[in-house]
Amino acid sequence: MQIVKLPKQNLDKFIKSLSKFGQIYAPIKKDANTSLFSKIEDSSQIDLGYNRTLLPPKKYFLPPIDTMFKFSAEAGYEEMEHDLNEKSILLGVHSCDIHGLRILDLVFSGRYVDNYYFTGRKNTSIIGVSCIPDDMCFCRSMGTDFVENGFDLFLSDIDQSYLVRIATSLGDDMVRASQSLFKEVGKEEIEEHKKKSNEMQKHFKIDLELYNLPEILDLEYESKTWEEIGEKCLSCGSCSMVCPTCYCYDVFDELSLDGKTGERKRRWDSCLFKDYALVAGGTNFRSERSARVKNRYFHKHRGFVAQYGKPSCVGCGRCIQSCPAKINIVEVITKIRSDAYV
Amino acid sequence: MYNGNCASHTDNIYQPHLARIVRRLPQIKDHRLFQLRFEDSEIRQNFSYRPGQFVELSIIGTGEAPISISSSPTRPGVIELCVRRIGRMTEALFRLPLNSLVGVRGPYGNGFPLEQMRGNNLLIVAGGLGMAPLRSLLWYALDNRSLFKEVILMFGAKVAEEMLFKYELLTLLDRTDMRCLLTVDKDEEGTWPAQVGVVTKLFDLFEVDPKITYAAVCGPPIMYKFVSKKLLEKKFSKDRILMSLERKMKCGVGKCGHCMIGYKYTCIDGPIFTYWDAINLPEMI
Amino acid sequence: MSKPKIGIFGMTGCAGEQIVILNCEDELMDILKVLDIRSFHTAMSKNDEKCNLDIAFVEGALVQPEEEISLKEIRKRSRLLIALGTCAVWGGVAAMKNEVSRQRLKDIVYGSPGRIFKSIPAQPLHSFVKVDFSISGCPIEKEQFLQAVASLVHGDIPVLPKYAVCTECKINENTCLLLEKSELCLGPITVAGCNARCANCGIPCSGCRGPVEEANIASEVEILKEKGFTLGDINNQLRTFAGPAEAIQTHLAKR
Amino acid sequence: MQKSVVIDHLCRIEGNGGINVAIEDGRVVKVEIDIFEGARFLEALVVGRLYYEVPPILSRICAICSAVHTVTSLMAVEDAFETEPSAQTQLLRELLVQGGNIESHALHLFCLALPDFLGYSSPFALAEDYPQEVKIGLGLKKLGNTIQETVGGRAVHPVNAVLGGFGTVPTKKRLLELKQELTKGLEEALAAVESVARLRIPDFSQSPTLYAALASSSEEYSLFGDKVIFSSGESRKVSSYREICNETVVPHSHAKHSHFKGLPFMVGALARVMLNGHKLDSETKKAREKLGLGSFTENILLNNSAQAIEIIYSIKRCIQIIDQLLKRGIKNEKPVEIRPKAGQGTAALEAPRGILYHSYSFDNAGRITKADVITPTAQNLANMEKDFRALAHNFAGESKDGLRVKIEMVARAYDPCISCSVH
Ligand SMILES: Cc1cc2nc3c(=O)[nH]c(=O)nc-3n(C[C@H](O)[C@H](O)[C@H](O)COP(=O)(O)OP(=O)(O)OC[C@H]3O[C@@H](n4cnc5c(N)ncnc54)[C@H](O)[C@@H]3O)c2cc1C
Ligand code: SF4
Ligand code: SF4
Ligand code: SF4
Repeated sequence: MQIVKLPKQNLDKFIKSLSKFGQIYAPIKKDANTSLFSKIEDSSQIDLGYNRTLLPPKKYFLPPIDTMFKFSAEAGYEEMEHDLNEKSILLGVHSCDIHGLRILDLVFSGRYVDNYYFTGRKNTSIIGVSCIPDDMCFCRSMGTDFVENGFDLFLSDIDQSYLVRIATSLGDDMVRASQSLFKEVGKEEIEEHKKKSNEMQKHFKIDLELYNLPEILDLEYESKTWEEIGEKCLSCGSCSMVCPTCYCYDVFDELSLDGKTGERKRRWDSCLFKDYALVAGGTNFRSERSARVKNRYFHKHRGFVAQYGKPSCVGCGRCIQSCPAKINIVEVITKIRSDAYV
Repeated sequence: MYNGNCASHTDNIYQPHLARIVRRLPQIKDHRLFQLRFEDSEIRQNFSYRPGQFVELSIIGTGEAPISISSSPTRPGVIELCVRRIGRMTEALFRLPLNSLVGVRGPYGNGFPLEQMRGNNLLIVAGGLGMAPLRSLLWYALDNRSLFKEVILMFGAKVAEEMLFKYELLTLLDRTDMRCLLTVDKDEEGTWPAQVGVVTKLFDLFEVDPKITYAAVCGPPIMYKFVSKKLLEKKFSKDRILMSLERKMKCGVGKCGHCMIGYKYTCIDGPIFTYWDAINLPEMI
Repeated sequence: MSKPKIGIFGMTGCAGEQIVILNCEDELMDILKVLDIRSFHTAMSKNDEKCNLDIAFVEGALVQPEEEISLKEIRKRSRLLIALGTCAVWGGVAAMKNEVSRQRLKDIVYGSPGRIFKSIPAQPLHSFVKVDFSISGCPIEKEQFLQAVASLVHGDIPVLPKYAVCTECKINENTCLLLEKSELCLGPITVAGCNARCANCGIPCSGCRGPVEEANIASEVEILKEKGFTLGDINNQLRTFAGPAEAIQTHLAKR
Repeated sequence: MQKSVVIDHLCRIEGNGGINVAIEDGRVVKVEIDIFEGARFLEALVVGRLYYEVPPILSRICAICSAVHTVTSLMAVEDAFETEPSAQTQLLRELLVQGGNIESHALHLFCLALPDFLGYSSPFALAEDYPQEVKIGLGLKKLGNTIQETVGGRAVHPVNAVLGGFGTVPTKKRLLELKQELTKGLEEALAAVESVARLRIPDFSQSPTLYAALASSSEEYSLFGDKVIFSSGESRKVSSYREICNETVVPHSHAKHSHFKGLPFMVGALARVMLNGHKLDSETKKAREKLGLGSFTENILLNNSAQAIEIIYSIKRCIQIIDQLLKRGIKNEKPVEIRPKAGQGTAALEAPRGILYHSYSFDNAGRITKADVITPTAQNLANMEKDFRALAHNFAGESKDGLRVKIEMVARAYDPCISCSVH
């Protein structure tokens, strides 16, 4: 991989130069407690030192509500027009979120390819940025604290500059387009980068032990712990909304007043919702809240592993931060693990 | 930028194709058989499926839901769906007049593993609406009679008025190349031409070699329990018991998450599962 | 297909739902194209009080015995009865002190006895008649009403989201008032559909749409107590809009 | 000979009420507005609640004028705790209230009263023959709602207006857009005045009327004010609202009646134009002349014309407020802090239908111990009965149906809001 250096004083110029490559989306601070990815009109809004955004980048590829078709009684379902050439740049994505997107890629590809997801995905370049974990991050445990591909450029903060890894030819074009802003990387910078990477380790406050986890989840399928969590859970869905790898959606037809035309839409759903597994006639395959909570963990750390060989959790800590009931994935899994080995 | 190797712009997997309701055949109360014909001749000709697969059926303006294909691929040109009126979409379907347009996409799901099943005996055990997907298999087997050894159908209803496809199935009683066991729990008028009594009793009426037999089971959730018990008693191995399962579905193509059981999607890994899968996955039956 | 015959009726409330219907300024003419409005006292003087209706939209809670009679009459002549607004669905603000005797309340407000009128604790429609569908909200959201009308015209029972306000709040990327600001937010147990109006403004959800199905009141109360709210104040907030709701009654009945 | 006119359920007004009039040998023996709207006892329900819980609950008194209920309630609480919100907050609150005024007047004038004058039974029937008029009316109504949405966060029962300020202040961009819409709306409103001026407004309800309205110290027409002035020349401070209204419980109605010094009085758009009309700007004054309100009148049916005048006034005032806000530079301020203490607070505002009073007492912890709300419709009821009496007397010989139509028209002219009157 090619590596160059971007002195921080050149960052703004570089970002401005990027607009040639597409509309920029990047983290901004909404208020003291909240950062979000947002369309950038003015590069001074961008805050690359952010902690975690409230919603992950999935919102751009699997929007909370998305129109799939227009329909009418006569013409049936007509696909919405998509601008296949509209290019975007998602700037300032953390390593865990890049992993999150790659997990969604798995889900939306395969035998059936979801074009709604991939149209945006293929037209968006990703520029990653390094970060400092806080007390809710456990990406190290999930092996997502570093990322080797899935981005075009990746900026690693080494105090005065960013070390820029160039992963794709598009990334290379971006750098070349403002060559003068970049410097060659010397030995010290490499050393500095290694030092920083090592320092990052010190910040982690929590760890999720993955060893043997799928098996433990099987063993503890009937654990009382699930019921305890079920008592606390509000089925509010916050955890699923903010999760970079939760992808469930609901589909519905929205009619116009004429009762004949309208739009077919999909919107984020959550397996924590009461009606998630409810079928016509009233059978609910997961009517108990405890069964639904369990399903979320089971799917991420057991089901997904069986299906794709890795868990669908990237340790971003969002669900920990946003659960009103303070249900904490690391604590839950740790508890389940201890249930298995009493 | 995404640089994986997923195929670039194939067709929209969610695109429903217009089909016309060309026949509506009332069955028992709240059940109807709908014959659909795709409007587009190319789709009509290319639409191939295997028994046990389903389609996503859209009522324009109401919504979409999965429905098993009830007809057999051996009889192309139209597809038949047997639908029970139970909720929004199905209500709307029952309201539609003949010749209305609906949306259909599919076929989806694995369907029955015909390649494996060939050359074996076929035991079809159906309960209620479970006959819908199994009817496809039944006619497939009867139309390709040489592909299977013995063909046995077991189907029960409370009373004659509640038996789906009654007239069609009664004609099979006379066939010599299969056994058609149709039972009703009660026959007060004494006019029922076939068996009377609970379905489980039918198991005593025949002997098959479980080693060369596949059982295909579909019915209401409670049925799986007792039928599988019977079959295990008859020494069926767990992977020769095939069951069609049902879960909530929104997409039919393994994306929306709803039909996930453990780590299998009912829509793409199923809906046909072996009994082994079923007991091995939590929540399955 | 002929236009469905409908009636819009009010029991006791602030008339918010009728006002929201009239607030569909851009859609009003389209509504008239698809609905045959036979009764709508707030807007029309020639009302057909007898005809059979396909749909009756009823807002307001019942606070006097006469209303039970008229509600039952409406039920009798309507194929579908749709409760509009939190008062009709859950009892609304009028039901927030149903445990206090009506006479006491009357004394406080009217002092010396005025017209002798009967008053009953405020109740939602479903306490008296079968309700086919409910659209809650204080007041209802225009979009939900229009969506519902479109579905009904098509012949379908409408579907509205059943999840909690938090879901919408998260989608709007609001800073969580409960977690980050320790405010008394009922978002986790309140049914969505308002697009988290309050939280979007930085105001905690007051629960004006009523509880979600299977509302986990106990957990919500625990969370709020931990934030320093007293049980009394939490209970007050819980009963402000949906006091008669079963989940809330069950919670209040505990000890 | 006995003749009685019974209107079971008065239509095209908000809420549930009827009218009974009986005439015996040409003599009016009974005039009663029978308000059978259910009582929710809201003033009793809030007792014991914390101060900040009160405004959103009492907003539910009425949907049409929820904005003005909210703002009056906020002001009464702040009065009790001697809290002064920022100038920006006060401007935004007024914007909200003016939006409510536009919405309510447009609804009443074009949808509920206009059908009367043109001989239709509903705005829907009217729309078939007069689509343009109804469209303009709906457009103005929407404008009022847009203002309320923008400032209050919701068109009915605003969520964004809280004690001490606003949850979120509208952006400059949004205000500029709003101003554009208002400018467009002003043109339409001025055009609408022409059509209202062409209406033949009958005059069959003349009876001596005492008008009351809020008066502010400013030189401009306003919906705010700290004293109440009467057409008799008298005035009282808002804080003596009990003396002004003298509320009494009457046997035939769930709503109380008001009398000032033993006389019924009228509040509302007509009262305001009569008492404060001289403060209107010259363009609005022209509209006033056109609509025949340049001089003193006791024809209550002209209340609708007064509403048309006020729509113009309110739109112009909104534009003015937005300009002021923009000139000052809109600041993202948080609500000022409230320090509860024991005490009493009262506030009054001109709601679309007239003066609205909210008055509360609090204990040390900021829990409300007593709440008193007097709504304009409640104040007007006695005056309405007086007008019906005069009408019945003057037209005692007319057929029942003729009488009924006239009575209904007068009732509707008041734009009564029955939910408000009972609450
Ligand atoms: C593989 C498969 C095959 C099926 N085959 C048939 C058949 O041949 N005939 C038949 O009558 N029914 C069949 N069903 C059941 C049928 O899908 C439901 O009865 C139907 O979805 C009810 O839709 P509704 O809109 O009327 O009900 P509602 O209760 O209004 O359901 C709303 C939505 O929820 C989902 N949903 C509800 N119930 C089910 C369910 N049981 N399974 C999956 N999704 C559901 C659908 O997306 C549906 O549109 C099958 C289900 C599956 C999974
Ligand atoms: S499960 Fe929680 S920690 Fe894991 S990826 Fe999702 S939101 Fe992040
Ligand atoms: S965020 Fe917490 S309370 Fe809400 S659904 Fe998720 S686990 Fe349950
Ligand atoms: S602010 Fe309220 S509604 Fe929003 S997420 Fe937090 S608890 Fe839920």
